[in-house]
Amino acid sequence: MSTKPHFEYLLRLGDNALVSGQRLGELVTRAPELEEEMALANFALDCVGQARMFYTYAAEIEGQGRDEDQLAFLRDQIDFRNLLLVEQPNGDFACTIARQFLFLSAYQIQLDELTRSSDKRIAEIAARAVKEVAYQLRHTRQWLIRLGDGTDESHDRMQKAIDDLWRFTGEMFIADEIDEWAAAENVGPNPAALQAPWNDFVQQALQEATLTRPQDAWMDTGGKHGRHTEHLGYLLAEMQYMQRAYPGAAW
Amino acid sequence: MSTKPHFEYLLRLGDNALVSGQRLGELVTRAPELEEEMALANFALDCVGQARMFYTYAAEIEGQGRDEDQLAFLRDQIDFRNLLLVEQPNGDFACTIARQFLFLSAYQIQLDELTRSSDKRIAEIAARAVKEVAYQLRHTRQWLIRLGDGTDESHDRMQKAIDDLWRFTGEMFIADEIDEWAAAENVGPNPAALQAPWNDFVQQALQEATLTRPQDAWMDTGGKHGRHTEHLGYLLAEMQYMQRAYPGAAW
Amino acid sequence: AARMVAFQQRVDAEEKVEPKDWMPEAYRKTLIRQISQHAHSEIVGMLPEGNWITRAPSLRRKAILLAKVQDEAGHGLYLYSAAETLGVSRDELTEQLLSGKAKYSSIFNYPTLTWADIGAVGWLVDGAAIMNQIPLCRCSYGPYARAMVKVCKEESFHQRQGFEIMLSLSRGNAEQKRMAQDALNRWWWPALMMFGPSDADSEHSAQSMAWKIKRFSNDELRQKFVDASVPQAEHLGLRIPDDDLQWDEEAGHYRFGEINWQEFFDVLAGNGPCNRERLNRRKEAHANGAWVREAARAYAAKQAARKAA
Amino acid sequence: AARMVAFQQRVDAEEKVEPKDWMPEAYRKTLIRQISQHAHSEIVGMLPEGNWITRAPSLRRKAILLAKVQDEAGHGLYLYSAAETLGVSRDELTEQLLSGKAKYSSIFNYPTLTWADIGAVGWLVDGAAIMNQIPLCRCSYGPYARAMVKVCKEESFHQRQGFEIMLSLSRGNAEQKRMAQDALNRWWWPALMMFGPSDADSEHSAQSMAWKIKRFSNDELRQKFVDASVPQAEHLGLRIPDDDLQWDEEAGHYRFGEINWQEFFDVLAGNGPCNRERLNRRKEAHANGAWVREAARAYAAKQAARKAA
Repeated sequence: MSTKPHFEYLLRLGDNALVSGQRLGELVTRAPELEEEMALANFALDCVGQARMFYTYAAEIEGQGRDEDQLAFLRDQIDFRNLLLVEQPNGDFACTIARQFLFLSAYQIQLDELTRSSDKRIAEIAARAVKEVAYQLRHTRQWLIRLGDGTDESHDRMQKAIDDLWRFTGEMFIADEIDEWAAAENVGPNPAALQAPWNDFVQQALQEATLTRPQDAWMDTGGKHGRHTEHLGYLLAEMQYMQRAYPGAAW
Repeated sequence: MSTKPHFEYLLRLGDNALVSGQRLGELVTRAPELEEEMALANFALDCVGQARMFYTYAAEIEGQGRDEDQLAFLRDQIDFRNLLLVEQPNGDFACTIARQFLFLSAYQIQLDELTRSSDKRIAEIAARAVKEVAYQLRHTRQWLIRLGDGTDESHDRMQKAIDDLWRFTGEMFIADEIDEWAAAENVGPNPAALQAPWNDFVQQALQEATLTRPQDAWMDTGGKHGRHTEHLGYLLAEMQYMQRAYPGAAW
Repeated sequence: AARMVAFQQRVDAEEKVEPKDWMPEAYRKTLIRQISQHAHSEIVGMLPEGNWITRAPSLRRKAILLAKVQDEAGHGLYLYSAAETLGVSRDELTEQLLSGKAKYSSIFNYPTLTWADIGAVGWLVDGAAIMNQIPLCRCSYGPYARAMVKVCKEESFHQRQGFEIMLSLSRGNAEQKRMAQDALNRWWWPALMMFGPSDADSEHSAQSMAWKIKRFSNDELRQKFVDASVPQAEHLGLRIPDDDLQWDEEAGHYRFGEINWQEFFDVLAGNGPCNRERLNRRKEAHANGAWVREAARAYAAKQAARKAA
Repeated sequence: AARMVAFQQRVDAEEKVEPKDWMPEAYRKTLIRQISQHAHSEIVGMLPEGNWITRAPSLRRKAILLAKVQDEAGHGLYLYSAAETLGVSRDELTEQLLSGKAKYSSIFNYPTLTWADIGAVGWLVDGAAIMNQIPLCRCSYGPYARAMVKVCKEESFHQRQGFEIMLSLSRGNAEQKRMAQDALNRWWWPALMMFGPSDADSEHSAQSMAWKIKRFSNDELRQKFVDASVPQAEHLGLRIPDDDLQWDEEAGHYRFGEINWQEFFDVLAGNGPCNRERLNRRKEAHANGAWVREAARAYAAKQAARKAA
C-alpha cells in the first residue's frame, strides 16, 4: 500500500481522537454533576487511547522514527488533520453535547466500517474503539434528548448549539484523494457513503429531542487539509507546551 | 555593584510589567466600550515597553548574551519573579480594575522613588515609566470610583473584586535580601517604606468609591521567589508558545 | 432642485461639504452607510489581529501589534464621530452592527491561523485598504476627508510593518517560509475581493462618482493593487497563488485570473469562516460591558446632581 | 444505655455495623462527618490534578492522569453513597461543601504549579492518604469499610504512578530534576500535616478509637509515612526539605523537624493558597450546571407522566 495516503489517513483518525479528547479533558472538574464528571474523564481517556493506537501505527507506516508523542506534540497546526467540528470550543453543556453528538454519530458509522478494513491493524483498532464510541454515542444522544425535551431553556440552548455547529458537519462527508485511496484499497469507507445513514440517525434523534434539523446551507471545510479555525491554535499551545519547552525530555 | 541581586531586581520589575501587559492584552477586543478598548491596548503597550527596557538592561547586567526575548519567552514559571497580584486572571471588569488599581498604586510610588535611583539607567527608565503609570493609575482610579459609586450591582462587584484580591497585596511590601541590597545601594526603595503612602492613597480612593477597605488578614506570597499561583502557567504556555515551538527563529 | 444644482456645482468645484451645509438626503444616506461600514470594519478588524496579541513571537512584535490594534480602535472612534456629524448616533450605529443589519468589510471574516497571517493582513489587507482610502482623503464631505488623512497615514505605516513581518519570515527557516506562503495562499484572493465586484455589477458607483465620494472604479483600484503587490511578492520570494498571473507588457499591467465571486457573495451573506465568531465576540463584549456602562451613567448622574445641589 | 453497651460489645467483637442496625447518634454523626469530608476531599482533590490534564507532557501520562481523576470521581460517588446510608442526602452534602460549612482535606488547597507536582501529589499525598485509609478498611461501619477496600486498591496504584513520575523526572535532564526537587520542597510539609495535629491536640480521637472508626494515632501514622518516604526520596536522589531529619537507630525511626502548625490552621481556616479557587471552581461548575440538572429532572418527569398515561 502507498505510504503517504496511508499515513495521512491514520493521522486524520488520530487527530480527530486526540483533539476530541483534549476538548473533553478541558471539561473535567467543570461538569454539571459528578456522574458526568466521571463520564467525561472516561470519554477523554477513550479518545486519548484511540489516538495513541492510530498514531503509533501511523508512525510505523511513516517509518521516519517518530512516535505517538512526536505526532501529538511536535506538529504545527497546519499539519493537523482533524475535522473542524471536533476542535470547536466546549461552550455551554449543550454546545459540548451537540459537538460530540454530531461527530460521534458519524465516527461510529465510520468505525463500524473500519472493523472490516482490509488493513488488519486498522480493523483491530476499530473493533476496540467502536465499542467505546457506541457507549459514548448512546450517552451523548441521551443528553441531546433530555436537553431538547427538558425545559424551555434547555431546549433553546440545545437548538442553538445544533444550529451553530451544523456548518461543520458537511466536511465529514466530502471525499478527497486520500479518502478515495482508502475506498479503492478497501481500507475505509468513502465518507460520502456515510452521509445517508448519518442523516437518518441524526434526524431520528433530533425528532425524539423535539429539535429541528437545520437546513443544509453553506458548510465550512478545510480541517482534513490543515486549514483550521482560530480555536485550534490555542488548544495546541496549551497541549503542546511541555514538549515544546523541554525538547527531547522523557516523562 | 553585585551582579546577581542587580539582575534579580531588574527581572522583578520586568516581569511585573510583562505579565501585566499580557493580562491587559488578553482584554483587547473584549472591553466594555470602544474608548476602553483603546485605553487597554495603550496600557498593555506601555507595559510591554517597560518590560523591554528592564529586560534589556537586565540582560546586559547578566552578561550571558541573553536578550529581552530570551528572558520573556524562554524562562520557566519557576524563574518568573512577578508579584502574584499581577498574574491573577482578568475576571469581570471590576476584577481587572481592582487588580490594576491595587498594583499600580504601589508601582507608581516605587517608580517615583526609582527616578532617584543611584543606578542612572534605572532612573532613566523609571522617569519614562512613571508618566505612563501615573496616567494608567488615574484612569484606573477613576473607574474604581465610578464602579464603586455607580449602581448597586457595580458597587457589589467592585467590593467583591477588592476583597478577593486583597490577599495578594501584602507581598508588595515585604522586603527580602534583594530588596535590602537595593535599599542599601540606593538602587531602589525598601518595599516596606511604600506601605504607608500606599495605604493612604488606597484608603482615600476606596472611601471616595464608597467601598470598604478589607481587613488585613492572611496574605499570600511567593511570586518574587518563583512560587506562583496556578494561573501563571497557562499565561506562559500561551505567551511563550511561538518561541518554544520555533527555537532560534527570528521574527 | 435649485439647491441640488448648487450642491453639485460646489462638489464639482472641489469645495468641501460641511455638516451644517444643506445636502441631498441621498448623499447623506450614502455617506452614513459608507462611513459607518468603514468604522465597523475598523472595529471588527481588531478581532483577527487581536487574536495574536497574546501569542506574538517577540516583544517587539507584540508592541507593534498592540499599537496597531490601538490605532484601529482610534480609527473607529474618528469614523463614528464623522458619521455622527451626519445626524446618526453611535448607539444606533453599534446597534446596527450587532444586529447584523450593518455591513463591515468581508475580509475580516477570514481567520488568522498563524503568525504569518498578521504579516499578510498588514501587507495585503492594509495595502488594499489604502488603495481604497487614499482617494477618500479628497472626498467631498469634509469631516470624512479629514478623518481619512489621519487614517491613511497610519495605515501605510501598518502596511509597511506587515510587509516587514513577511520579509522576516521569508528570510527565516523552512517553517517560517512555509507559514508565509500559506498565509499568502489564503489571503491573496480575499484581498482582491476587497475592492468589490466589477463596477458594472456594483450598485451606487455612478452616483458616488458624481458626488466625488468615490473617484476610481473598483477594477482600476484592484489593478493598481495587483501591480503594486506582484513585485513585492517577488521580493519576498513567495508565489502568488494564481496560475493565470502574467505581465502584460503592452498594457503595463499584470493580468490576473478570475475571482471566485461566489465566495465573495457567500461571505457577504454571512457564510464566511468567521462571520459568526466575529459578531458573537462583539455582542459578547457589548453584553458583558452593559453593567459597566450603566454604572458609568449612574455615577455621572450622581455627580451632576451633587454639583447642582 | 443497654443498647449502647450491646453496641460497644459488637464493635469490640469486630462485628460490622450495618445501615439498618441501631447505632448511637454520636457514632452516626461522627461517621457522617468523616465520610462526607472524605468524599469532598476526593471531589476537591480532582482540581489540582485536573489542572494538568490538558498539559500532560506525553499521551501516556495524559491517559494515566485522566484515569486517576476518573477514579477520584468514582471514589467520591461511593463515599457519598456510604454517607447516604447514614441518612443524609447527597444534595445536603453538596450544599455543605459549597457553602464552606463542610471541610475537605487541606492538602488540596495547595497549587500544582509544574508537572512534577502531579508526581509529588501521587507519591506523597496519595501515599499519606493510603496510610490513613488502610486501617479504615477495617472500620466498624460496614459500608464505609467496604468502600475503603476499593478506594485503597486504586489509591495504591495511583501512589505508584506518582512515584514513577518522580522517578522519570529525577532520572531526566537538569530542568526535570529541578522541577522534581521543587515539588518535593513544596509538598513535603503539607503531606506531613495530612495526618492532623498530635492526638493530644486532636478532638474526637479517643471516642473514634473506641468505636473502631480510627485504629492508629495521628502521630503513629505520620511516623509510618516518614519512615516509608525517606528511603523513597533517597532512591529518587532528592533531598527532603528538613534539616532535622535523621535516622534514630535505637528507635528504628526517622526523627523529623517541627511541623509549622500555624500554616496548617491557617489553611484549615480558609487561608491557603487555593482555598478560594477550589471552592469557587466547585460553585461555578454547580451553578453552570443548574439548568442541565433542571432539564434532566423535567425530562424524567415528562417520561414518567408519559408512562403513566
